[in-house]
Order: sequence, then C-alpha cells, then structure tokens
Amino acid sequence: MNYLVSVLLLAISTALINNMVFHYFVGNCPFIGVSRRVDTAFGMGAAVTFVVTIAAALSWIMTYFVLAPGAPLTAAVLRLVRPGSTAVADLSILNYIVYIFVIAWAVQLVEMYVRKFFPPLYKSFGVFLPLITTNCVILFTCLEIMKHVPVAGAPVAEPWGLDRALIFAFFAGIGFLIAIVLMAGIREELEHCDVPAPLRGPGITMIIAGILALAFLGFTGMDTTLARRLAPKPPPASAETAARPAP
Amino acid sequence: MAENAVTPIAPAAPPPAAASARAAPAKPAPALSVAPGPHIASGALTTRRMMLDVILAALPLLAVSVYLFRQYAVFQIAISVIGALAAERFFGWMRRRPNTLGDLSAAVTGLILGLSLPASAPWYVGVIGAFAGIGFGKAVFGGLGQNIFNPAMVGRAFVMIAFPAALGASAYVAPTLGVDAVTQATPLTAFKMMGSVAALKPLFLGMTNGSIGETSALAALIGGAYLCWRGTAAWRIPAGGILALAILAGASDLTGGSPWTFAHHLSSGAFLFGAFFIATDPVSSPLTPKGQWIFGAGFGALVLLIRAFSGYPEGVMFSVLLMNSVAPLINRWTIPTPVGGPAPERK
Amino acid sequence: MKRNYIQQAWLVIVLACLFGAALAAVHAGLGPRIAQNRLNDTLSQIPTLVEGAARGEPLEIGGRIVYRAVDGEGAAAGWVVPAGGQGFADRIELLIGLDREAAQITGLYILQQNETPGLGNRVTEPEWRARFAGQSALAPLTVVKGRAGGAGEVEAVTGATVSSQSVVGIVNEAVARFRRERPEGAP
Amino acid sequence: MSERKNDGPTPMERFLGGLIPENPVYRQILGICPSLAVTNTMEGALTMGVAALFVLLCSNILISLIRPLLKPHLRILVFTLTIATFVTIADRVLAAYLYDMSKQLGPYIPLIIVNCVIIARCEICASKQRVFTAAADALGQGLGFTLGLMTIATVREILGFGTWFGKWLGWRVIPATAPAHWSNWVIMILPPGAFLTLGLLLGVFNALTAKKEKAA
Amino acid sequence: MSSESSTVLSPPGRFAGGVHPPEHKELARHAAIEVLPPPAELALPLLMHTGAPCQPVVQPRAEVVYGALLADSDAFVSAPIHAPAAGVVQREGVATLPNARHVKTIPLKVGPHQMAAEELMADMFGGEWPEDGIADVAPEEIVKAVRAAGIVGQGGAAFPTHVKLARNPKKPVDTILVNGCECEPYLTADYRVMVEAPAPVISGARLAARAAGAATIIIAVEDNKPEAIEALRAAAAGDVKIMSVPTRYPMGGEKQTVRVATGRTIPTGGLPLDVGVVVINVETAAAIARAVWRKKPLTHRVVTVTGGGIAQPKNILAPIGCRYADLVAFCGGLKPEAGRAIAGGPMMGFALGDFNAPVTKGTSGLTVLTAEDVRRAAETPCVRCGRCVEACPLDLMPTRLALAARHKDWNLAKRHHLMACMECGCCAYVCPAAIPLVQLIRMGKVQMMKEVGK
Repeated sequence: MNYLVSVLLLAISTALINNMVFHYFVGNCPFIGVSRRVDTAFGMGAAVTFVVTIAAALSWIMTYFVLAPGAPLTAAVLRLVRPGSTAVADLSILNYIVYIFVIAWAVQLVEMYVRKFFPPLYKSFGVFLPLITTNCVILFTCLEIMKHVPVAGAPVAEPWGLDRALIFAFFAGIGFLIAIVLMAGIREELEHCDVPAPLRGPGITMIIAGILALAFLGFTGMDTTLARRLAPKPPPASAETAARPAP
Repeated sequence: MAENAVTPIAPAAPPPAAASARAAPAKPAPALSVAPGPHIASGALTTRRMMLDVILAALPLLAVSVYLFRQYAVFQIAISVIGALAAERFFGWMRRRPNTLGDLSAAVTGLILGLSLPASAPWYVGVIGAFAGIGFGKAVFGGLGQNIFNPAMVGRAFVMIAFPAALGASAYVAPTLGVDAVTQATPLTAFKMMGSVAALKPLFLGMTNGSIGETSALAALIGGAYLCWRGTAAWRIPAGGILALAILAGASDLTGGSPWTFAHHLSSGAFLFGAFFIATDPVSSPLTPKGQWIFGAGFGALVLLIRAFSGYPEGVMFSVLLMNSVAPLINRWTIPTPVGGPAPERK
Repeated sequence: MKRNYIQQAWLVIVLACLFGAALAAVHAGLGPRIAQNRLNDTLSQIPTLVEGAARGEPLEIGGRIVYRAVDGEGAAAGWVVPAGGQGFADRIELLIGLDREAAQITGLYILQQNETPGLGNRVTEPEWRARFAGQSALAPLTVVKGRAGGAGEVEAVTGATVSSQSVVGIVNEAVARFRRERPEGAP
Repeated sequence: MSERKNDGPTPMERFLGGLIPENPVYRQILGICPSLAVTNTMEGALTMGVAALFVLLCSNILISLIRPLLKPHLRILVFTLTIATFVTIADRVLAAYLYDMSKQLGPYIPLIIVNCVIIARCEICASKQRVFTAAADALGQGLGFTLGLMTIATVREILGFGTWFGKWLGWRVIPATAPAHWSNWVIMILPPGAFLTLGLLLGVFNALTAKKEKAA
Repeated sequence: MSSESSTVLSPPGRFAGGVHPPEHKELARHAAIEVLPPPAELALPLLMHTGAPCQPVVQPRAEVVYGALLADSDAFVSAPIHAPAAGVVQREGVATLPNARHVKTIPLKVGPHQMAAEELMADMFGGEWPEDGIADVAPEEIVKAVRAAGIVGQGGAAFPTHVKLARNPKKPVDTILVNGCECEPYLTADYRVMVEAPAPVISGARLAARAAGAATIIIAVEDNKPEAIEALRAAAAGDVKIMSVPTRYPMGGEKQTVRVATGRTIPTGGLPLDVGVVVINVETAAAIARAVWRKKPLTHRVVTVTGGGIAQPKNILAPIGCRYADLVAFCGGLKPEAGRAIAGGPMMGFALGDFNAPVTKGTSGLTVLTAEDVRRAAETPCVRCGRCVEACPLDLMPTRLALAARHKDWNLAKRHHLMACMECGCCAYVCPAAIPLVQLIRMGKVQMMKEVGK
C-alpha cells in the first residue's frame, strides 16, 4: 500500500506538477513542431513515453553498474586488471556520452522491435521514432535519474531503485503526452482564428504554453499535501522507510 | 412584356431602388433586396445583449461587495473595468481594428476580473491584470470569440502569480474596512492554514472575507439563476460543477473526511461565482450539451481537488483555466452523431 | 568484411580514443576541484550554524553523512546534520546546526529549495531561520500561524504555511533520527 | 574543395547571418529549452550562451577539419560523439570554476548535447565548409544564440528582480527604494513568465523583420 | 361525410431542437381559396420536379384544350405536364426559377374561353369523393393514374409521386403519412386545403395507402391548426388517424414528421421509404384523389400570397405556369414598405429578384416581407454560445460547419457531418451574432461536393 501511494505521488508530481514541458521546459522543439494535429501529437507523445521508459531503464543500469563511482561491474573489471588495487573507479565523466548513445540505441531498438512485432503500432507512431533521439525529454529524464542512482561511496539524498526510475520516466513521458495533446487540441481550434500575423506559429504556441503553465501551477503542492494525508499516522515509521538504505 | 400594365406597383426588372423611384416619383416602388434564406431572424438575443445580461446578473454581487468593502470595492472594480476597456482599445488600435468596446465583452472581462480580486490589492494589480487578461487571454488569439481561455481568469492568474503577496492569503486582511468579518483571513485560507471551520450561514450570505465578488453564495445564486434563465449561461455547466463538487465532497464527508463539509465547499470561496459567471463564458467552454456536462463536472472536481490537496486554498481560477485548455478536446470528442447517423460516404 | 568494418569505423575509434584521453585529462585536472566545491558548499556554512565552530569533519552515521563541527583546536563544538524532504514545490535540502549534546538547535541553513518566489522561498531569509536557533531539540517543533511562537513553536512565513511546515517537518524528523542514531556519549 | 562548391555565403556573411537574419532563437526556433530554462537571470543566460558557443565553435572546427574523412552514414555518430565530449568538458569546467552557476544551470548544460542548433550547424555548415568559414559560422550562431538568451533574460530579470546582472554586477534597474507602486513580477521568474516573454519577443521580432522586409 | 369520426392521436416521437418563429399565419389563414383567372400567357417549365426534364409533345402554334398533355418523358423519375388552360402553344422559351435555375418552358397563349372559377373549384375540391370501392382499384391502376396526371410532391421538393407509391418488394411500406404540418411561418395553403377540402385529402390518402400497400394512414397536423384537425377528424373514418403534433419549425421536414409521427428515424442520406413510410403532402393527396376518381391532371395548385408587403394576402388557386407578377397583381399589388419577395416561406424560400418566374407544381407560396422584417443586425464574431447547436433538429454543430465552409476545411467539415445538414435554417434564425450559418453551410456543401466529391 505504501508503495502504491509512493507511485501515485511520483506520478502526480512528475506528470502534472513538475510537468516536463511546463515546469522543466524540455521537449519544446517537438512541442512546437508536432502539435498541429491531435492525432500526430498523440503519436509523438506515445512514442516519447515508450522510448523514455526504455532509455531510463538502460541508463539506470549503466549508471548503477558501470558509470557511478565504485560501480560493481567497473570495480570487478578493475580488480581483474589490477588485483589488490584500492582505487575507486569513477567513470561518471562519461555519463553524458553514454546516455546519448544509450538513447540513440534505444530508439533504434524500439523502432526495429515495434516494426517487426507490432506493425499497427509502428504505423501509428513509427514515423516519430527517429525524431526522438534529439528530444530533450529523454536525455533530461536520464540526467534526473542519474542524480538519484544509489552510489556506494557517497549517499544520495533520495536514492531510486530501477523501479522508481522506470515509474519516473514513464510519467515524465505521460506528462509530455498530456502537454502536447492539450496544445494540439488548442492549436486545431486556433487554425481558423485571426491570430496576429507576427505571433502565428511558435509565438502563439509559446503564449498558450505560458497560460497552460499558469494553469498547471494550480497543482503545486498536491504531492506534498497528499503525502501528508496518506502517510501512516505514526511519523517515525515513515522516517524509517525513508531511511531505507540504498539497494 | 407588359409587366407594368399587369402589376403597376411591382418592380419590372431586378429592382435598383433609385431607378424605380425615378420611374414613378409620385409613389415610390418598394426596393426589394435579395439574399439567401432564412429571411427572418429571431433577434431575441444579440452578442451585446448576452454581455449586458452578465452585467445585470452581477448586480447582486456588486451590491454585496459594496456593502462589505465600501469604496475599496468600487475602486477595484472601476480600475479593472477601465483597464480592460483601455486594453481592448489599445490592442485593437495596434491591429488597426475598428472599435470593439461597444460589444461590451471587454467591460464584462473587466468586471469579472475586478470581482475576482481582493479589495485590498494595490491599483496596479487591476491594471496589469486587465492588460494581461485582454492581451494574453484575448487579443493574441484574434479577439472576441476566438480566445481559448477566459480572459478574466488569465489576467487574474497572471497577477496572482506575479504579485503573490498582494493576492496571497495574508493580503485579504484589510483593517481599514468597517465590517468585522472582513478583517480576517478568508474562510478557505483560515481552514487550510489553521483548520478553523467557518459557520455556514455567513458563508452563504457572504458576511466573510474574500475576493470582492466571491463572498456571497446567495448573490451568486441569484445572478446565476438569472443568467441560466436568460440562456446566456449554459445551465449544464454550473449544474455539472455543483453536482460533481457535492458528490465528491459528500463522499468524503461520508467516509469521515474533514469538518469542511460539502455545504461549506459549495458556499465558500468563489465556487458559485465561478460556476455561474466564469466557467460559463461561452467562448471558452464547450459547444455541445454533453461537452458542457463534462466541462462542468471537470470544473467542480478540479476545484475540490485543488482545494483539498494543492498548496492553494482556492481552485476556481486554476480549474477554469485547466478546463478551458481541455475544452477543444472535449468539443472534438463530443461531436454528436447526427439524427439518422453519419452521412454515408460518397463513392 | 571485418577489414571493411574497421576501414569504415577507424575514424570513430580514433576520435573516441582522443576524446577519452581529453576527458580523462579534464577529470584528472578538475575532479578534485569540483569535489572541493561540493564540499565547500556545505562546510562553509558550518561556522554560522554552530557557535564557535571553525570547520566540519564528515562522519558517516547510519549510511548518512553528518558533520562534526570542531573549533580551531579540533575540540567538538556541535553537529551539523544535512536533511532533506519534500517542500511545497520541490525538494528542500537544508543543514541543521545542533549543540554538542544534540539537545538544542543552534541554526538552520537552506541549501536548496524551489519554493514559490515571494512566498515560500522566504524560508531562506535569515529572520525566519533565526526562529529555529535556541529551540529545544528534545521535542518536535510545531508551526503556529499569525502570532509569534513561544518555546517549541515556529511562526509560519506569512502566506506560506505549507513551506514552513515542510521545513519544520524535515527538521523534526532529521533531529529525531540523529538523536537516535548518534554515537552514544560522543562527541 | 572547389571554389564552386564553396560558392555559398562568405565567412563574414555567415557570421553576421547568425546574429539576426538567421538567429537561432527567434528565426530558427531552435534551442528553446535553454531559452526558457536559464533566462531568469542575465548571468544564467550569458553562461549558457558562452557554454553553447564554446561547444559549437569547438565541434564546428573539429568537424570541419575531419570533413574529408567523414563517411556519410557515420556522420551523425561522429557529430554526437564530438558534441557530447565538448559538452562534458564545458560542464566540468563550469563546475570547477563557476560552481554557483553550474548548480543553477543544472541539467541544462548537458542538454546542450541535444540542442538542435549545434547538430544543425554541424550538418549544414561544418561538414561542408572550410575551417575558417565553419568557425565564423559557429561564432555567428553562438553569439546569435547568446544574444537571443540575453534579450529574454533582460526582460525577465528586470521585471522579475528589478536588476540587470544583479548577482555579478549588482545593477539595479528599478531602485531598491522603489515607489510603493512597484513590486517585482514574480511570474517572470517562474515558467509561465518564460513562455509568455519568449512568445511576445518572437512576435516583436517577427513584426520588426516584417516591417524591414516591407521597407526594403 | 363519414359514418364514424376518428379520434385525434398524440405523437409517439419527438425531435430535439427546432425553433418557433412568430407564425404570422393570421394574415392569410381566414382567406378562403380564390381562383386566379388564367392570365394572358402561361409559361410551363419543362422541369418542375426532381428527375428528368420533359420533352414537348406539342408543336408551336398548336391549339390545346384544358388538361391536354403538353410534355412528357420516358424516364421513370419524371412527371408529365398538362395545359392548365385552353390556348395556343408558343415557341419554346426560357425562364429562371426562384432557385436560380434556368429551364426551358412551353409558353401558352391563353384563349378566350375558359372554365368558370366556380366550376374549377368544384372540380378540384367539391363534390363527392368515394369512400368505398378503393379496395376494388388495383394498386397499379392508381400508380398509373398518378403518373398520367403528372403529380409531384407539392410540399416543395416536387418528387414525382408515382415513384414513391410504386411498390418495391425490397422495401415494404406500412405507413402513409400525410404531412399537414406546414411549419413555415406565413404560409396557409395547406391549411386552407385541409379546412375547405378534407374529403379529397382523406380519399387521396387512402388511395396512396392502397397503392403502396400500407396498412396505417396518419395525417399529421401541427397543433396550431385546430380547425384543420377538426375538419379532418370530422371527415375521416377510423382507418385514417389524425395526429396533432407540436408546433415547431421544421416539423414539416420529412425527417422530423416521420420521427414525431411514427417514432422512426430516417437514416442520413436515406428516404422515408427506408423505414417503411411514404410521406405525401395534403394537397398532393387531394391531387391523387382527383387523378384517380376524376381522371384530371395536376394543372392548378393553391398558393399563399402573404406577408406584410402584400396589399391583400390571399390563398389562390393558381394555374401552374402563371407568373408571380400575376399573383401579386391579383392581391392588390405590393405595399410601399415591401422589402423582400420570397418564393415559399421565409425560412427556406428563395428571394426573388423579380416577379417574372413562373409558378411551378412545387410552389407553396409567395411571401413578401417588409424591409423591417428582413433587417438584420450586423454580423459579429461567433462567441460559441451554442444556440445553433441547441436549435439544430439534426444534432449538428452549425457553427463548426459554417467555420469549416468559410475556410474550406473539408476535414473539419467531414468530422462534423456537413453533408447531413438539411438546410432548415434554424441555426441562422437563432444566431445572436447574426452569422449566416445555413447560407455558409449550403455554399460549403456545394463546394465540398465539387472539390472532394469527385
């Protein structure tokens, strides 16, 4: 039950309160470019959700086992090469490079897999897949997860296991989906409106995004309050669970 | 053809008025116009009349607000209305458009904005709110009838986020005012922050603190009833909103929720004012009856959610904006099937 | 086939080696400095949090880092406990200063927050943080609104009760945990 | 390279082109994420602009140098590798020497990797032009990007904080003892203000260029 | 006339939407039908029905008698044309119908010796109309007689009636619905026929039922015509059911009448036949009776000439082919305040540029509105109030359709079912922003067919 609550809170927080587009400003290029029709917007959002979840899993695994300071796989390799060494291997400088290639690879993988096994799905959002490699939502999600991957050496403020990383990534994608579909609905409506010429296209999209961001501010604090309401009554217990050591 | 011989008065040819008049100067032949049908129109309602209805319906709210907040209310509303009119004219001028003040829509925006501000807000809040509302909420979309969001709520959200101290919880305290009840925090804020529950009767009558126009549930009901009776407001929206809020809050009451019961929720804050005056703005709400139900219900549910769980004590403004943003999708998803089913595809 | 592959990719491989070397150099050159920056971020606040402290020594207790504040001679002056939790908008990270017996709060510093500017972010203001100094660490603090707090009470930031409550909650939890887990008899 | 193939704009034209006619932010609508995320202070905007300029310049020069060796199908791979490397370097340098800025910009520095401006310049210009041209192009685009960020930041910082370069230089635009009729627009620091400012500036930019084109 | 009088039924169905404009029927409702003496010349269009045009069967300068066949066609969906008066055929001419269609005409110079008005009235509506013996008439006989008489739907669409009545084994008919709704404001032609001649209406309905093989006969009349209901009720026996339906425009539209009177819904793009119903107008019913019992062709029809711009509003039994000018002259001419002349009623009728157009078999009236009646407020932007959506009897979203038509956005038009619109005009009538909704939709339908249809 506690776990479900925490999933719910993470979902609300990621998809609504700290929405990728309206709070973190990421994914703006497709947000402007692919939000003219509701169906294409939905396809784009679904594709992003799909890829971001997979990329998040891969990057969490890479970070935890290979890249983080003192990561087990790297350490094992190090011991093989130089037995008895006490140095802590830290490959975190390679983080960004690894992430971007993990994403590119995930996109390729997803594209091949979907084309082969789910042709209808491929038809509905396959065209968006190659575009996604440079979608900042994905890299941003990987970077956020990076901050929370538990590290042996230095304790992380809020360690996330693979499961939390996956949930976070999935709802980050859902947040993007919500934003882009809302925007597409509005822009379809605007198609025949007399928008001032200089504002047509990106200008009006930004202003609408601004108003949407204003509206989404209404969700602020919802996760905190919910957490307080749903938390089991004796507070020390929750402190224990929060203090659960990193896996 | 000897048409004139047969029908001396009927125009002989396609009738240019002047020519006929010259032909028979003594008894001018009628000038007939040609246009596609229908040739009669109801004329019972015009856009201008709809706007006037809103202003009329707001009179009870105005009366309560002037009673409660005295000259502060008058000042705030005047600032907002003048600001909105100036903004409408300014943006119209920027686009070289004819004067549109006559349709009264800008005045209504200003009025709703003024009613939704606290009496104690400084003067620039009303002006900036009006300009932001008309500018971001209306002019950039192309003017009347084309906006997606309720302009008054865009303006209010803008100033609320821009000047949290002027509109935030504490700012309602206006010690210079005469009536005791209005020198305290608003009932919703007091409940959210300190858990103190206000009595229902003053909540309903409006003898509490709050934004200028929101205090009295009774006045909002009277004005709202007038709007629905006139048909200016789609009754399904407030009905959906009230139902959703009452059901959700009632369910939480039954499960032993909070001392703030569904009756409190209904009569406190801007809920009824919003349900009748703001959410029903035709431009930014759905067109279809089914869509209006969904819109209303979504509005009510969001108000409750935001009140209960978000950091803000009141959720009417955010709910309206959020539902506005969904309205195009609702419209899209609730296109009714024509009687007799969709037209068959032509081969 | 394999030859062909190498022919195709030799540039990538060479570049990768070059870049790897460059990054290794950057890491070697700047790594310590970055680490020091991170540490300073926390350590530089220690003298303001605990009276008489000159610097802090990191210590791991229960899987978490706390700092032992020591004076110029290395004698214990108190504790600095990093803590964090959900605020109104985002996570709040803060440092709590405690006296030697961990019986009294000596100071509070907000490392990171993302609260509403103009309302919630006023928890970072020194005037508000000063309300924690001198409070007892033995019992949880409570938030009061609209009046100056007495002992064990902290007056909320006007219009930002949620942020205030969040900070107080984080402090209460961290202090209680620290009191449970701290090495007995120390420092 | 034959002269004909290089018949495009001269280095100077390319440099100037990046500033306004082909401005990445206002004209190409690229790199919107940082334009919104880091522009609540001038310092953030400048730092981000310079970091992007650095990455753009280095990768453009490198790509231009190795362009005869590029295999078409490996081109994007090489671009990405190059950009990611330089971004990492920029990120570490910032963390070492401008720790506060690095903390403030957070993930937006690494996000330069997927900034469309850079990969687009590599593709359009650097992989086809001589080093000098590519460098001029990178400088123009980078400065144009920085300029774009700084215009947005100017509006947002002045309205939001009443200052301009307030952290580094402490310039107050609105006097601290401002009349009672002024209070900082908090919205400008928050996401909605970013979107609205950029939307409006886009409109202003378009209106101005349209007017200029009409006059020409 | 009947031995047992029938009761008045209430309708089993209803339709959503619709409007109730001021009726203005008082102008002509008490004016008994008067006969228009044949004017000097008639012009009979060769196409005044839906279907194939007729070819002349007489030569110019031929002398014809009343009721002589003038033109016919081999096509099934067509109806022959007969001489409404004795006279001399002229060289083929051309006329412009109110719907702006140019058609060839057979002009007929009317001779000096004509039937007297009383004789014509008696022949049309008077005398005895047999109640018995219908079962002895073969259905094919009826269809043949109807075809020979050139009867078409006189409600407006002018669809050849014999086509509707011919039995189709695939689509059996169980109900004949006689449409006496006349929901257009001002018009009273059908009303007068029901009041003055209920017997041929009922007889014709029975013949139609016999021809189509329908067991049920319903005559639906709007409840603002109690005299008509009473007259029909008094004249009808048990097998003919009189139904009083609510007064609401467009109750007279086939889709609405069928839905209200039978509870069945005609599929979009379909016919009443698809739900087992044949709908005929009251005057058509009378014409059927006359064709079968008296072997007379359709040569005259009742036309209401009314409106604030007409000196003396009247209901006129006019020979087909007379010009609108003749009608106006017969009614004392126009008043000076006349502002618009409309062939038909003000909701769906066509504005006339002049009065030269001939009266056809489908002409139900001439409404001359005053300038004040047609004055409209200036168009303002749509505020999406949804009035039109509520008024639409077909559950469409007219404002969206008009938007799509205005911007030629055929995807949007399709999504909102543009082609399902029946152009009743309720939306434009109620629109507070004075947007010409139905006009835009009409235009959009034509353009969409042109651009997408092929």
